[in-house]
Amino acid sequence: MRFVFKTTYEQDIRLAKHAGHVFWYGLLLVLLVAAPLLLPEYLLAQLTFILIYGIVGLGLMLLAGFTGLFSIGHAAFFGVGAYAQAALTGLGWPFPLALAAGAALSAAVGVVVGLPALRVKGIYLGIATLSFGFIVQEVFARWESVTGGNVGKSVGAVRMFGWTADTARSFYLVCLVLAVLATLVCANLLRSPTGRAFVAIRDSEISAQSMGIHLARYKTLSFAISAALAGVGGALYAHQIRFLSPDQFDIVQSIDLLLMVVIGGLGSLHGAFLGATFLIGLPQAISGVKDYLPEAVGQAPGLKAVVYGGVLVAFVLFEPLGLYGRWVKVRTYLMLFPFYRRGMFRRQKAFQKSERLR
Amino acid sequence: QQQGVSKSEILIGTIQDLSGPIAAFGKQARMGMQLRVDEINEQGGIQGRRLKLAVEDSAYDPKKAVLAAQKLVNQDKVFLIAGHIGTAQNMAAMPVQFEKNIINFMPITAAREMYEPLHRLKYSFAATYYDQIRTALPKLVKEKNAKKVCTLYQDDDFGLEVQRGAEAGLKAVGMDVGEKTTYKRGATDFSSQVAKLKASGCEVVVLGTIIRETIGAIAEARKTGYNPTFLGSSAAYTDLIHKLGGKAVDGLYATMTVQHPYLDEASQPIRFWATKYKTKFNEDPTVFSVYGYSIVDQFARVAQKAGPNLTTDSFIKAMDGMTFEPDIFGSPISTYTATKHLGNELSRLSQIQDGRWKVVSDYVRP
Amino acid sequence: MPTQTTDTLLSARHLGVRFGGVLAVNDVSFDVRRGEVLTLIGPNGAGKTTVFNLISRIYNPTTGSIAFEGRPLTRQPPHRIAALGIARTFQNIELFEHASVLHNLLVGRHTHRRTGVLHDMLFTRSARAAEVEAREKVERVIDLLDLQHHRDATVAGLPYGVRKVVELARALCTEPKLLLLDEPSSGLNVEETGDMAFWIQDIRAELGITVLMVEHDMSLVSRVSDRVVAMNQGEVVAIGTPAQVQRDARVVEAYLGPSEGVAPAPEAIR
Amino acid sequence: MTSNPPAVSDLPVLRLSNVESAYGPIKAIRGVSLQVRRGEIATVLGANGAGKTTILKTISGILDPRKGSIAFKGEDITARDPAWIVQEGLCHVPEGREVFPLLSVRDNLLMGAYTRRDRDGVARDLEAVYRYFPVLKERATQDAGLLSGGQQQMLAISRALMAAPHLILLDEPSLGLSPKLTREIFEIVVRINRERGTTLLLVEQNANMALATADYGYVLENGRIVMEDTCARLREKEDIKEFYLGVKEAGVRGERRWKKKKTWR
Amino acid sequence: MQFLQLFISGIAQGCIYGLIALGFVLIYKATETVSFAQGELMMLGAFFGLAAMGGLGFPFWLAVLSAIGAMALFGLVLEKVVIRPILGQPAFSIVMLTIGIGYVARGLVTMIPGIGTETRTLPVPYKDQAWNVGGLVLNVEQMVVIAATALLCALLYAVFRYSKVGLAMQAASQNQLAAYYMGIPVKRLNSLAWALAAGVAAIAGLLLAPITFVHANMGFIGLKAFPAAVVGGFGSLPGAIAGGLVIGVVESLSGFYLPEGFKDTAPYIVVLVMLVVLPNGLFGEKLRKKV
Ligand SMILES: Nc1ncnc2c1ncn2[C@@H]1O[C@H](COP(=O)(O)OP(=O)(O)OP(=O)(O)O)[C@@H](O)[C@H]1O
Ligand SMILES: Nc1ncnc2c1ncn2[C@@H]1O[C@H](COP(=O)(O)OP(=O)(O)OP(=O)(O)O)[C@@H](O)[C@H]1O
Ligand SMILES: [Mg+2]
Ligand SMILES: [Mg+2]
Repeated sequence: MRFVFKTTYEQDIRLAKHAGHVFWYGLLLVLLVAAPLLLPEYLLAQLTFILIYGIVGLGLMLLAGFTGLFSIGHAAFFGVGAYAQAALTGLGWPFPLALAAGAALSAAVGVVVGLPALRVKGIYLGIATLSFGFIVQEVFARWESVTGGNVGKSVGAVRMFGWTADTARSFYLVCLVLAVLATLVCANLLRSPTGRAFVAIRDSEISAQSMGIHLARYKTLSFAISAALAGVGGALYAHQIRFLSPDQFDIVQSIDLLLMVVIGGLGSLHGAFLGATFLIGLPQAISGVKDYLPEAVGQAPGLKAVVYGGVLVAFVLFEPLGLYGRWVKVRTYLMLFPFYRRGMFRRQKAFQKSERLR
Repeated sequence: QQQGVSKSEILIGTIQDLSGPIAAFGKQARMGMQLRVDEINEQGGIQGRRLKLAVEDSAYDPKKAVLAAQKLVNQDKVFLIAGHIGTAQNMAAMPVQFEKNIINFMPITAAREMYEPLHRLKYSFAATYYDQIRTALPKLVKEKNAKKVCTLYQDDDFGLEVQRGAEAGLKAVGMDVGEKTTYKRGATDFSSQVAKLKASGCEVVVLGTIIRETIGAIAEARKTGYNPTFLGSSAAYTDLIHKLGGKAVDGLYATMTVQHPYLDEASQPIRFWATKYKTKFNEDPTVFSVYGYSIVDQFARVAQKAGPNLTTDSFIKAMDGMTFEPDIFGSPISTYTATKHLGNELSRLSQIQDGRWKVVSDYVRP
Repeated sequence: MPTQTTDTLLSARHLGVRFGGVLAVNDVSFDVRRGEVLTLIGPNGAGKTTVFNLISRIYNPTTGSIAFEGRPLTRQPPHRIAALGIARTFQNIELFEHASVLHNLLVGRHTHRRTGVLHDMLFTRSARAAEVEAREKVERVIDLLDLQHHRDATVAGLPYGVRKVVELARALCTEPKLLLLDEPSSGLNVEETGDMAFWIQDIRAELGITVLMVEHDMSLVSRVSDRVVAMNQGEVVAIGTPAQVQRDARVVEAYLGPSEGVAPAPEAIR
Repeated sequence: MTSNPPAVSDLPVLRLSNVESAYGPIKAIRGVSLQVRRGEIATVLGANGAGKTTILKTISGILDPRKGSIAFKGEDITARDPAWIVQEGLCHVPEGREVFPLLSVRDNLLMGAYTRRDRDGVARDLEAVYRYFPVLKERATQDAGLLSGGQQQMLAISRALMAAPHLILLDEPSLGLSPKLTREIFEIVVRINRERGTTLLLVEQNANMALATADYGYVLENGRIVMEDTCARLREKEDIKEFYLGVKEAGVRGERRWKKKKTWR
Repeated sequence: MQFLQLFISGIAQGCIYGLIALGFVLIYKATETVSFAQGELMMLGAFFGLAAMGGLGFPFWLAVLSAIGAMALFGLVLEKVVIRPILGQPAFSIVMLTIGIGYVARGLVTMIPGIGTETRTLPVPYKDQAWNVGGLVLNVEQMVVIAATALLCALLYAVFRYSKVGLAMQAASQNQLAAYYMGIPVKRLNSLAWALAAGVAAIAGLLLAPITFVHANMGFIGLKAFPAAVVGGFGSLPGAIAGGLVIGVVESLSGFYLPEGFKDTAPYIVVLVMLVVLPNGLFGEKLRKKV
């Protein structure tokens, strides 16, 4: 184990807790910046998707992982961001302006969706967000003058101040910058009173309230920030995929997003990106190996669903803390190395308690 | 150096739905394509090159379609993408392809965007849903002497195409759509839609429906004692309709471009083909098998014509000026020129009679 | 014992609340004077916790009113109570289970936050300064209550007694004027109860915080409280010094039981 | 009360040998061995976090021990399914009440008798419990989650009585009860022990009461048993007097208090 | 007349939602988790029925019974293999697990060659029959659904309200730890709950088969049953039916009287309105934590 000798409060507050952090995150950033030179175009496109979904994941992580509010309608915010971007850039707005407007619009929608969250919890909130998702999707399909309805809508490349990011490489860099910014914003939130208020609400509403936390305001805020990040992700998605149609923002998308943060590891920012890597990477990995499988299995329809569901089940069964949890264990093992004791991470018997009373 | 073409091999890609809502169709299209690929290779390939098919699964999700296209184009480096299923999926994948000068060859969707606006890399084979209904509806209206025509369509791009076709067709004979009703994909209850149609007294109902919804809507109508003439598009032209719908769906009309390959079909070549398919895959063929089969077949003919130096440009050159004669499945002549990238806009009418599809009209000239 | 001022910090007038058929609190009136330790005692189900819940606005009173520093509390939303200067602990311990002790205490600083969300997002200089200050304050409370050892432990794994102290610490972090303690010594052994008594005295004497508590341990009650309010079946039956109340026949009857009502254990009286 | 001990046989109903339990990497008890003889009331004393609750949880199967074994009525019950252990006749009144919040008080009590088949016996015990705690009868149809803290504690104890077990593990039964009820609870404990011959293992912060009620006591510190003896003798020991019964010299205290003040400044 | 006919259609459709919602509520009451796999269990039940009638040539009633039996067994195995190991984890884990199970079930069925991607009908004896009562058309298929739903609801209600096992299930869902302390065989009851839920799902699948056909994606109708369960109040069995009826009728009427697009969103709008007006649904209990 690493012991950090603390001499000032600053040390508790800093994002990078020790020199190791600085080194590894620095290295990661250098690699990410260099990726356009190192990776073939196909992998770069995947990486771009990972960054985009990672941004959305950050938002959902904030909401579900830290505030404890589960949204089964996040595709709605994602879609609002995407369509806003499509519509506004279509009107000739520069990229940053359209992005900001889209994020703001998503946040506003988030506030509206957050309203039921003030009164209901748990499964009720889940269904409320799910319902909202359906309604928003219907709006996408019906508001033809803006969204192009079911016919769909094409989106151009990123354009700002005379510069156009029309290659995969330049667009990747745009996404990278935004992903880093989003991560920093979330990390900052979590080390400040706002983030702590979120966690407090997750653990005990009644005592959060008696500590002076305005439940309604912070829940709404959490929804708004989460939706705004989903909106930013949606805007980038719109540029990346270049064609929007309402069925891209359906319940399946919402569930995918939720699965992403669960598999990544609820309650950690790393989890958002790990989950995104998983969500984007798994289908590609399956199609990579399916040709080596026997015809009856490899070419069978439904294979992807089975693997996807199977992996999800395996995660819940064996690694409820998600990819990030697994990584923490590996890291601890390495750090403790010869002193690691078996059973240190053995799952204890756990006992469910009614969450209806919280 | 042309990607996807080597001394010994041509690699073509296709994107199908293998795990989503229309996995049944995707699978059949894939098998149809594979059947023709194997035949061609048995016969010595194209200009001495073997044909290889790379299949990706989109699960009917545009995002996955983009990823699949990126893989096919940038990783597997296919020569072109053929028979990609789904409108939104094609729309999302095409920019990826066009960036790398990769042709989108004969997607399995009858949307107008597959050849409009004109693009040198877009080719489409089938009459669009729009054209099918636009041409067939006036004929049927005249035949039945109908005063009022209504529509029931799926609330998405496909349904909308049918609806617009109906509007355009009626306009040509000076009529209007009487009542428009919609449903969401996967709906099971059509009581209020049918009630609406019944209340407005429509004699012909145009169905922008696929399979289960076609049957569900007709069955609901029959139960409530409402018996108008139903007209579906080629999306409803599958054997499942009469297999599942039973007696209720007798009398349903549908437009179609290729004939369903019944195993006991009267036409000998079709019967032979269907049996071959069944032997190979142990499944009955459907129109989607035929689509897949024909697409690869047409590709092979163009590639053959393009000569030994196969490139995107030489392929386009061969394609613009290509004429395909009617095949065993009874498709009409289709021609392609530099300014016309849709093979033909013709379709025929079929009707379910005694629990099976019967062709009841020749190609309807607009 | 520090001198008491007679000025009233909180006054409850004719409080009543009914849950269905149960009249949990009925016409309860009392004053809490600035700087005193006032204890509510009474048999189980007498309505003591309910009084706390009324003050912290978790329940709405059916009748009556509460004033804090002369202002009516009844119109304040629940989350404003902490900002007004009232902090509380819970009978059944309501901590943020999945967070560390430090984190729990930092949440206690919430009412003193000076930065907005935007500052937090960007972690501006002022947000950083506020954060450092919050941590200083929290560390002082940790020192006071001897929690250094558990500072970074997750609450979920702490023994019951330590959690009680963490709850007290969290309440102190809000720097309240009035501290509501619901059974602070339950689950503590004699020694720890002794510590608790010292802490309560310190809190009152050093920090000048007024304390209103519910407690069943009569030795602790006699040791720290200036006055005692005895309740039974939702009503106040006696108000007075600990010794007075313990001699009250109704209190002995309903609460203390026959044998102990005579006199508290000798060492409890200081 | 203890002047007239019941027929305690030397046969242990419960025997722990060298039991070690941990929460993840934290070892809570290390090598605890103890036994409870048939018909006796045993008690475990210890400071906060000493591991008392952990011992009880390990016995009733809620926690699997890392090492050691537990035998109940001569049978090995180490790491068995908790429900099975209860059916064998061992009932546990947990720390912190743990009632079924959305079931009525009556249904809660009936759930206590889940393992029993004799309807008459259950009805009789229900009446007995109502007699001990009349307020439970008053609130029979109310949701248990809405009871006051002390009322829930009464319910938790009564629920265990409804099971009519051979051995009851009591974790801090007096928690949150009024002085009067605290004494009554201990009277009930003794009565059950004397009248039904039920064996009890008691964990209690109120050491005065515990030592007055129980026959045999163990002292636990940091997860280890550091002392064991009959309660009569334990009460005489200086250490016990000072740390558990609160009989101490003012000097020690005063010093600590002064130290406290210093750290605050 | 028009209105009445629509109303009746709505009731019938609502019973379908209610029937599926019963499954949700059952699992919720007994384990306090929400099973997203209920629709897929239903689909499997229908396929079992199909296999029994088509493959084994059983007569209808025997096929129904064997499908229910097979599904109950399947529920037991499912619980044993994947749910038991994480018993006691937060409810959310199990929700995720059921989503995973749903994917796998749908995928596996799709993978079966020659069956998976097909759509089929279940040849029930009462197929395509309708009664004409005073100008109103009553669909026999739907009447059977209504009758079965009412019966099932009454049965389940009695189990949870009056039987010791039913009470114990609820106790275990509210506080598992305490349930263990009381000697309630939590694991066995959990198995029982899932077996019951799978059985109910099989019934729903078989009853729905004539209406929706049998195919791998037929479980998606469960998404409409969620609003039904919520409108009724998630923990309440009669609520599930009531909620289903509300959703069904609203859907049917709004499809006729409101502009296009409302039919499909009306149930969700109703849910949102409901959650604002009556956050605990029609029959849900008002819950409040006492501190
Ligand atoms: N929300 C509620 N609904 C119904 N009854 C309630 C509610 N809250 C409290 N009660 C009832 O009000 C009475 C007083 O409860 P309260 O918690 O105030 O008691 P208490 O004096 O704190 O007792 P204890 O010392 O046991 O904690 C109890 O009988 C309890 O059942
Ligand atoms: N769930 C848990 N996770 C991690 N550590 C735990 C957990 N529960 C208890 N511990 C640790 O185990 C040790 C023993 O705890 P236990 O609850 O048995 O003590 P106790 O003697 O019952 O204390 P108390 O008198 O406060 O009830 C403590 O140090 C505690 O920190
Ligand atoms: Mg209380
Ligand atoms: Mg304990």
